[in-house]
Amino acid sequence: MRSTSRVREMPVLRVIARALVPMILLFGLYVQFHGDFGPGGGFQAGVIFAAGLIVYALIFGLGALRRVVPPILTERLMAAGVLLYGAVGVVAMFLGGEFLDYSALDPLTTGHHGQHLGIIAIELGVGIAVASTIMRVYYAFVSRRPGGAGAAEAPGDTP
Amino acid sequence: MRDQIVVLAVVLPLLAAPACVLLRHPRVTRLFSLGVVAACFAIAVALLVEVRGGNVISYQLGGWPPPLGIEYRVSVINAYLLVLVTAMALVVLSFHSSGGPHRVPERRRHLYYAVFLLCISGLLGITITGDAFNIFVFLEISSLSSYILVSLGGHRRAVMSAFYYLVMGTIGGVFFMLGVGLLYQATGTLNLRDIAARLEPSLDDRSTLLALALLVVGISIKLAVFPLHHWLPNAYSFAPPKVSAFLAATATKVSFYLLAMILFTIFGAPFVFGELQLHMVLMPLSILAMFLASGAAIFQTDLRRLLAYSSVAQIGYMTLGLSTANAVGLAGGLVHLFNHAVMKGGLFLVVACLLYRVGSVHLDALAGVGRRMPLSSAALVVGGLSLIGVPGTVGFVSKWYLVSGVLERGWTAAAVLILLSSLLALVYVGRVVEALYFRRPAADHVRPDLREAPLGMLAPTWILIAAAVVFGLTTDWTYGVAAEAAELLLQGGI
Amino acid sequence: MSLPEAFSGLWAYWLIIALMMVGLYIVIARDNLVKKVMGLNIFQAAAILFYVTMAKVAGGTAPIVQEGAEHGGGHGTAEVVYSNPLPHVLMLTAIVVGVATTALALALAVRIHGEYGTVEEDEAVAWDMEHG
Amino acid sequence: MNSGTTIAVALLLPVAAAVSCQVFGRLRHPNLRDLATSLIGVGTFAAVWQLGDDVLRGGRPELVLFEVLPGVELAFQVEPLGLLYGLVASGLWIATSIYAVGYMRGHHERNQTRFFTFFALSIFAAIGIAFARNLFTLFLFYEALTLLTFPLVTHHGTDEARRAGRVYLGILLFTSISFLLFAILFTWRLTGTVEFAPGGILAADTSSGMVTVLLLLYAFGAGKAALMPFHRWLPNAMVAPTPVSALLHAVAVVKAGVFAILKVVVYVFGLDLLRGSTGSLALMTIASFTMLMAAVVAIRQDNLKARLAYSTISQLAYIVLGAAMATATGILAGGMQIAMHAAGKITLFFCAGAILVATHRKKVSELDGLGRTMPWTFAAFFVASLSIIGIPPLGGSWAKWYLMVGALETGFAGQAAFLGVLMLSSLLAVFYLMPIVVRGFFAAPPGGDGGGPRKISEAPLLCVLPLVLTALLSLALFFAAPDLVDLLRF
Repeated sequence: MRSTSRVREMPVLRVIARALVPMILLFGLYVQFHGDFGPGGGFQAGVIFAAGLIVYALIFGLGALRRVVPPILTERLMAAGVLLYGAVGVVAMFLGGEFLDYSALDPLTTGHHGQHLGIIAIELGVGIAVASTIMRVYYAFVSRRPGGAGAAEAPGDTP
Repeated sequence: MRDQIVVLAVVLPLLAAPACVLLRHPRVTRLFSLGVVAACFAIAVALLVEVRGGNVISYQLGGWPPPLGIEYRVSVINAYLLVLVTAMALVVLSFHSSGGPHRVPERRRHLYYAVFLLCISGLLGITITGDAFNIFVFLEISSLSSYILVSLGGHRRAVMSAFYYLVMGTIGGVFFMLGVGLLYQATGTLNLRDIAARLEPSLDDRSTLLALALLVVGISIKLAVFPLHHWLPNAYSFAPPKVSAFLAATATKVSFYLLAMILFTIFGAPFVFGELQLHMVLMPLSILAMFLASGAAIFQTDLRRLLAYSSVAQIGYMTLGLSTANAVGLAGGLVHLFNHAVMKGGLFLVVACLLYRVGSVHLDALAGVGRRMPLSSAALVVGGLSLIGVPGTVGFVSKWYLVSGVLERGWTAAAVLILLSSLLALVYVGRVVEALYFRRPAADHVRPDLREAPLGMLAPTWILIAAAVVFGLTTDWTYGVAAEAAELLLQGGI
Repeated sequence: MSLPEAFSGLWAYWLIIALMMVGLYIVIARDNLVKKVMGLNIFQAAAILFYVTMAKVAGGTAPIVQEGAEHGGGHGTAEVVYSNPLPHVLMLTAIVVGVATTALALALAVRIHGEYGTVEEDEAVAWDMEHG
Repeated sequence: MNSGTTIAVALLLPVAAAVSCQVFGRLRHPNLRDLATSLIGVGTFAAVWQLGDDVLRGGRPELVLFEVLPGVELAFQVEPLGLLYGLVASGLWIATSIYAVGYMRGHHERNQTRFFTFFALSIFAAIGIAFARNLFTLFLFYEALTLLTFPLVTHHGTDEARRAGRVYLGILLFTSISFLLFAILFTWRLTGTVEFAPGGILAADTSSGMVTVLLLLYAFGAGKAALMPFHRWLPNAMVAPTPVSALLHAVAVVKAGVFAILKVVVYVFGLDLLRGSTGSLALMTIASFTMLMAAVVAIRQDNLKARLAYSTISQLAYIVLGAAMATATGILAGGMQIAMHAAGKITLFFCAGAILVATHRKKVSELDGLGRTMPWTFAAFFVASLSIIGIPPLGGSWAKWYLMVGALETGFAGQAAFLGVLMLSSLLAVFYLMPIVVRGFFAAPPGGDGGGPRKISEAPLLCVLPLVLTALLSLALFFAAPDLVDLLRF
């Protein structure tokens, strides 16, 4: 534990992290929205985004991250991301297509507009789910009470 | 729109799982998941009615036609498994006791239901999808969630068993994935029917043989085929009994379907059993499983372990049916899927009832319980009789067709061995019955306050046990469907 | 196929097999549960590598739409050879599965540590033997 | 009432008796409970009797319930053998239920409600066996009978009872699952049917080896027939209360085994296929061996019930021998022996039970002089013994007569040997039964004063009455023989 706290006190790290974390988050968003055209997409973006936040926690402490992203939020976002993904598919079904048939999302145009719409929504869902899941895993491991009786205790539920 | 229900069977529980996480309230999530599973069951039954007599429903995910897109395909065998899984899920979920010692604390109960739903959707997905890699994904979804469910058993060894299960399961999963990869390399497609059409297996083609080996071994681990069964007794005996009931009744059954599908549909019986002579391995292993696992069951002093070992033996019956590769034997194996699910599910639920009241299912602790908990104990007796294969129970129906199939194949000795092995079941069931009814409790086990389990637990238990008798006497919907499915498999269809 | 040929032509397979066996050996031979998880990861990685090598087409480039090619069509660029993108996509899923498995395995290891006070399998088994 | 309904009634009445037992038992009305059981017993017998007219006129009343497996129905059909067995089981059930009331109360047994419930259910299974139309139905009720009688055997719940129960269940299920079920499945494989059909269902060109193997599988598979070496369950089952030994282990259960063998010989193999075959000879030899060995062992038993049990084993072998002859006379003799032995042996067991209730004595060596204090019981014992041995004018003599006639019709080279076996066996029966009577009436009672007249102290009336009635029945059956010959004409 001592080494961790020493790392946290290093000014160089703190300054660089302050500058780097927003860039990482921004890059995550870039990968997220560029996934429509090139390499990228929700999964990678989610990992990058979560990595940015985890770096933040490593440098500035778990408490700081908790203020930004409360643990309970990660659990909810995790579910919400998956639901968003599924909702797209279900909406497509209601619009007369098959499950996940994006073309059905925009029945007025015959081209790829519906496909775009669908992919963006889906990738957003994936991104949210992946980012929050990774943070959730991080929370779960990092905030264990030493000594283990409440092993793998979810932090969102500890008072 | 009518065909949309195909995908709903998988999507409903898949989406209900995160919804449970958002709902959070323990009772609301319980009712919600119960509703979802009931809907799935209705869908499954509707599908089974629809596809009986040779219909096939094909559904293209995302509107992409196969082989490019993922195809969901329901024939009679898939529908059979769907009904089995959803029915067991429904019964197990409705198995409920209020105010008992729950292992999962109330504020995290919603996560339990979420994981349970994920497991169901995984199992349903494996059954319904017509895409090889999709199978892998669903296989892992169901496996991961079942590791979690097993780890909830309360005893510290539950976690250890779950870990061991995870290691074995992952190795099995990777084997499966590699096998699929080799098939993709050989055929350039992932659609199961497409693979089957393009694959020309021969003994000279090493990569195809390797693919078959990897797939069979991978699934055999998940199915707990003897001697790859070591994870099962621990996992089933330390998992919460409800979970054991569900997993014993569904997870291994779905794996069995996969095995059958790979052997018969993809590689084809003429290759697997004609050229390769796989039955020369499968048949002896099945018989060994029947004897060694039943033998091990005899020496168990814990009812859960006893039932777990008996499960390994029963899997032996199923794989024996598979290895006959004729219509009667295969149908016998398939009908045993359902029959074993019903009786073993029912028996594990009885275990849950006993555990709830008695606190232990060690045979010593069960001495004299028959008088105090007559309905639970009677359920155990009926279920046990079915395990032995007494006529009038489902166990007899399975045995009848398995032996017929084996005889048709000309394996007279194997037929005798099947019958002899059911006598081992007689011994281990006899020990339990004797403890329940004919032994006096030891002085420190006398429990004058012992009462019958609550109705919420007894009713689902007896539904399964009653089904074990009803379907032992009328077999149109069990053997009838299994026979159709076997016919389909032998023709290489799906 | 002669022996040298089997090595030179199929070296990627040999590598994958070696990697797999290393992973499997760790899973079997190590008592430390965390090391077992690592072995499992190596084992999985070998399988993932197998898919990736399979996807490689001789002389093919990354399957991304090139500059100048018509967006979304791909008919005018017949001379560009792409590697097969499908296995990569599949492996993306496989990696997710691997991550989930690892996370779960570690979580279980943590709980085992909580219950037994150790993550060495032999010590845990010995504990169980003693305490029933 | 059409005959299908009558079959259903005959089957359901015992179940109704079981239900009424539970109801009245729960309400703590033992008198009503026992009265109801006896009355329902009379009803059951009447229902079976009513079917008799139809059968004698050549009818074969049927009741098909539903198809269990494709091509295999749960179905009932009344034919002469089944009618006879049904009549014996249901008729003697009446006597036993009266006797059981006296015995269970006189002996202060516990768990009487459970006892009477399972007793009634066992009769249900026995009637199911009697009327089975196919091998599947037969097997279903056969196994049910094993399981339903298990709680009766272990009734006392002592270590000894549990051990005996284990042997009982072990041997009966072992033989039925590994031999009988296998034989049934093999038959199904060969013929594609499991229905009983006049003339048999096996093809006429079935090889001799196959016939032998199948016949032996069936014979040993019907473990309830207690053919050596699968006879040990029967002496073990004697730990049960005496009414159980009387009805089940002299009538219902053991007769289920030999009945199954008779049915299989007549309706699965067909007499023509079997007559003069190796299988027939093999089974006849096994039956003869059992007959003599069991009789020899019986002589050495001091425990009265054990002696009667070995006598049962020996007498059952007569029926198997009759079946194995595969001649019309043999089957007639076998069928007759079912009825004659039932009436005789149940009387003997009733007497053993009455002695136990009145004096708490179980051993033959303790019976000295008891005949003078229990004259009715010992008189009945004497009459029944004569019937078992086969002395006219008692029922048993007809069965022995026809067996001897049948033995000379088989056409085997050494057929006279079987005649010798039968005679020797009867002689042995004299040795194991008569000493009991002699001791009872002529030996001096222990404890001094020999000759003086002693006070008569019989068992309770409800015990003595049935055993006198069944002894008279043995006598009456001698004169009813023409009707039986009429019924069992194959």
